[in-house]
Amino acid sequence: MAKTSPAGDASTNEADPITKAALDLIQRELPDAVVASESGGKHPWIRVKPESLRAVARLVRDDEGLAMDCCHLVSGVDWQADDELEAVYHLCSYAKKPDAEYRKRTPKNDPWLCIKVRVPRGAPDVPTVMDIWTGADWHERETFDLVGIRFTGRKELRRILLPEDWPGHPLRKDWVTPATYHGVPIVPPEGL
Amino acid sequence: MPDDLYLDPELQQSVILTKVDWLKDWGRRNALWPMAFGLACCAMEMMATAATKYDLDRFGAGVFRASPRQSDLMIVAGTVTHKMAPRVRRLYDQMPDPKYVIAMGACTVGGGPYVKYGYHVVQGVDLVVPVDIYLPGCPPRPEALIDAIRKLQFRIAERGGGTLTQIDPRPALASGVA
Amino acid sequence: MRTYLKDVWHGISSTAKGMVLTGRHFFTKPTTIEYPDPGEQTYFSPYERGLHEFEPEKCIVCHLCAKACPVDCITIEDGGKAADGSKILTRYEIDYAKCLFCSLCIDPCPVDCIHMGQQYDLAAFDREGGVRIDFTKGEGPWRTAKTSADPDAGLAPHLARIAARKKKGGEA
Amino acid sequence: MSTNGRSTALTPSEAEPAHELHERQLLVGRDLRTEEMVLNIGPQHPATHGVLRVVIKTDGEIVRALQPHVGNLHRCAEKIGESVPYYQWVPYVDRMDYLAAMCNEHVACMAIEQLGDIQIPERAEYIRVIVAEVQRILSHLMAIGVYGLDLGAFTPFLHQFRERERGMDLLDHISGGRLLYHYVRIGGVKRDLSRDWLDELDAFLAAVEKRLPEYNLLLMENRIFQERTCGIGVIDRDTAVRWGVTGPGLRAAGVDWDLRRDAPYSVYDRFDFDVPHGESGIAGVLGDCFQRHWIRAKEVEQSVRIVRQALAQMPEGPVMANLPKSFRPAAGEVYVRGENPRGELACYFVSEGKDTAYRCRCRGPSYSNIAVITEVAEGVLIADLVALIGSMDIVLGEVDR
Repeated sequence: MAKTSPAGDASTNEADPITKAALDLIQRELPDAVVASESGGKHPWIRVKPESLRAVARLVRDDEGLAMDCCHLVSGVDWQADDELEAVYHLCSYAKKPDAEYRKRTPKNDPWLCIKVRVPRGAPDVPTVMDIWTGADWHERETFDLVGIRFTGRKELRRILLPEDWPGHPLRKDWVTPATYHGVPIVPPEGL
Repeated sequence: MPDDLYLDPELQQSVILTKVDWLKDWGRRNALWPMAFGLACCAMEMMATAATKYDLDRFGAGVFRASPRQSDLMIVAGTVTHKMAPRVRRLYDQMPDPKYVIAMGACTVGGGPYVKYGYHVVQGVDLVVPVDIYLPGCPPRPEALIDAIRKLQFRIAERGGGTLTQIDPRPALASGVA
Repeated sequence: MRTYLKDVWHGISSTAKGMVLTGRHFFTKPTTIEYPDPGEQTYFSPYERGLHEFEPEKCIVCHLCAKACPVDCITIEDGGKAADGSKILTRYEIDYAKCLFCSLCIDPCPVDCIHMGQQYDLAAFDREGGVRIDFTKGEGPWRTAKTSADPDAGLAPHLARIAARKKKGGEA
Repeated sequence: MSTNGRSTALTPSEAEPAHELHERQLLVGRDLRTEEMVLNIGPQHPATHGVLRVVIKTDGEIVRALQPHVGNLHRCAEKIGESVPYYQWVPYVDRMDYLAAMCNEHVACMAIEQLGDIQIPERAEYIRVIVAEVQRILSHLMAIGVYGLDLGAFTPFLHQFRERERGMDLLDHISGGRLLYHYVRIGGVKRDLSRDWLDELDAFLAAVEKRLPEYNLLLMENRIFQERTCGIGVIDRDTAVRWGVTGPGLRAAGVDWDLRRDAPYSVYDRFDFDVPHGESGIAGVLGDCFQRHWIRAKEVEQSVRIVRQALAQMPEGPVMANLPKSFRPAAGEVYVRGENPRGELACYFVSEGKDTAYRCRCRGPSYSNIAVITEVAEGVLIADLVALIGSMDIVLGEVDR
């Protein structure tokens, strides 16, 4: 019987073949790049060192078997308790189509690869991958805008969604909403 | 109040000018030209109102103009954000008098669903421009928009003189956005 | 030259075909509904999410609807306890400048005293008087027929429409 | 029209001493360079489909560089997702891509269910597919009609609204809202479909099938439309993949990829349907505006097919799973993507075991789809830029979220 929901098989803790292949590849080519990883479950991921991010990115893009040719999403997570910021890259491949076998075997059903990078909150510098996947450009700008991760080595890192003079990065957990912006109240005035 | 500048109040009350005023109001209320100014979800309902099933042209308000200089009704359809607010104000300023504003949808009436956590949403478009008609709903049905336009037409007819109702601005308006 | 003439002919003929298609609509029934006319009613869903309907006598002041609201647009106040121990409702106000008509407040109500109604013409000249509605005071459209309490009540015109369409032989 | 042109070359160029040069030489030396001009289009301009602001550098009629400015509709959906409980966030998902509210809800609820290990009833899955495909039909009808409007054809816009209104009435009937539905809930759908509704759905599908050739006659077979779209705004395969373009834009570039078929979620693996992708057999070239439009028209046909099959296969049963009173998914992460009318919507949730998400991130497909025009628009005419932006069929609510 086909799965009624992707969550259906989440209990089987078999390793995701794509994450496993990527992990093997990275450990073979760049032995000290991987910090931590999880290859099974609902959301397998690989955490690499910030300084080796670009090398890892090139590796998974240019590898024949993985061919991660698209950076689907870049997100930023503020781990306030650890005093760290995390950049999360979800990559996918349009060149390699998953076969039916893949879908049967894996719990997550969808052939993407997740790479994470953690940087300290005080110096949130992550090297850019914009020249590796052009599509990461706007996602990096948005992550800078809302979470405040600074992507280094790219052309212009400007706010994209919020106005240029917006105070702070709203998706940081310690961000306090200012009362007004240019005279217009942000928090609802009393009696509204 | 451009009329008051040129016309003596006593003169305005004379019979002929009343008739002229009536004619002027009649023209104004039956030929409201809205500005094609869609911001968000409500714009889709505004388009639906202008389209086949509801046909806003029946009320003389279906001529959507792309330029603020040719329109006298601004239907603010959708969320006004802090980034957009100065532009809304500028577009309003570019419209010729007399001009009317309908705040369509909960977001423009008072921040709507984004009032609590939406840090980037202006809590009501009346902080930016004076509003004649408030139309809550998320989004309001096309019938509701037609209803709002009819209420505006009644108001124009009832007020006479054809000038924009002077609306008390909310505090932030005084400090000015644009 | 030959290609040019061919292009011109193609342009004229394809436009003419479209014109014929549009022209055919001169002879079909109009799609437009004459909305404010009482004779032509628009279609409303039996579950229409319009202005709320509230039955103050049923309400037990449990605040569950206010908690379910994502934007806190419901304000409930009670004026102490009645003789039988139940709370007296003094104010039940919904701020339609915030309400997103998501109907999340309907689901948790234990006594089914709040429903979504079919009133939609909420346009008002000022925000304070028109947009905020205290359901415990006055007589308003929210006290009319309990349309949403009976889900099939609004279905009749819809069924009539389907029947009429079927009689005509399919497509409207 | 808030076009506000001004010259960029404010400082005079190094003027050569004219008297030293022969008159003819003077002309040659200047190379007849026309002055570049910076032109601002939007955010109010109707051809930008909402509040997109585009700043272009033009050389006469030709666009030399382009920079879209987004964020005029940033409504903080992610912040709200981290502030309110999961079930209260679902209505906000509707408002991201307001032309495809059902599809948004479907993907978002799927992500939340996967996070909380909720198994939903089979009938609910079928209902979700049906409403999502009806929504796809409506969204594509709107895209087809509005694209005609962009290119100066008003008639298709009015024609498609006839079918669109019927479809909106359909979804209105089950959900109570015309545009934003809040019908798909966590754990299933709000209410079951009635027999009469299914009859009405049949009539609607028949109407769409009957009318679709008419729209194609009005637009795609029209010579003027072809002249305006064929070969314009070509996004080739490499560019599309590099920029993360998804949906009709990706398929028009020749990539045979559809999440519903290649990584099926929900019950899409039980239906038989084709994925239209760019071909050389039809008018236009691979990845141009015409093919993107053509793919939308084709996808409407396929959606009708899917809905028919889903109706035939739909089992009886409950439509809502039994949910715990307070929904607190275990700590963990989830990344779910689904095929929306405009491309791949993805939701990334990080949970820490509370009833609100620790991090809630959404990838609106239009965000990447509009980013690509910075590269593609170089060298097109200004009039074609309108055709290009229109063919991407962006929704700004989703770009800015």
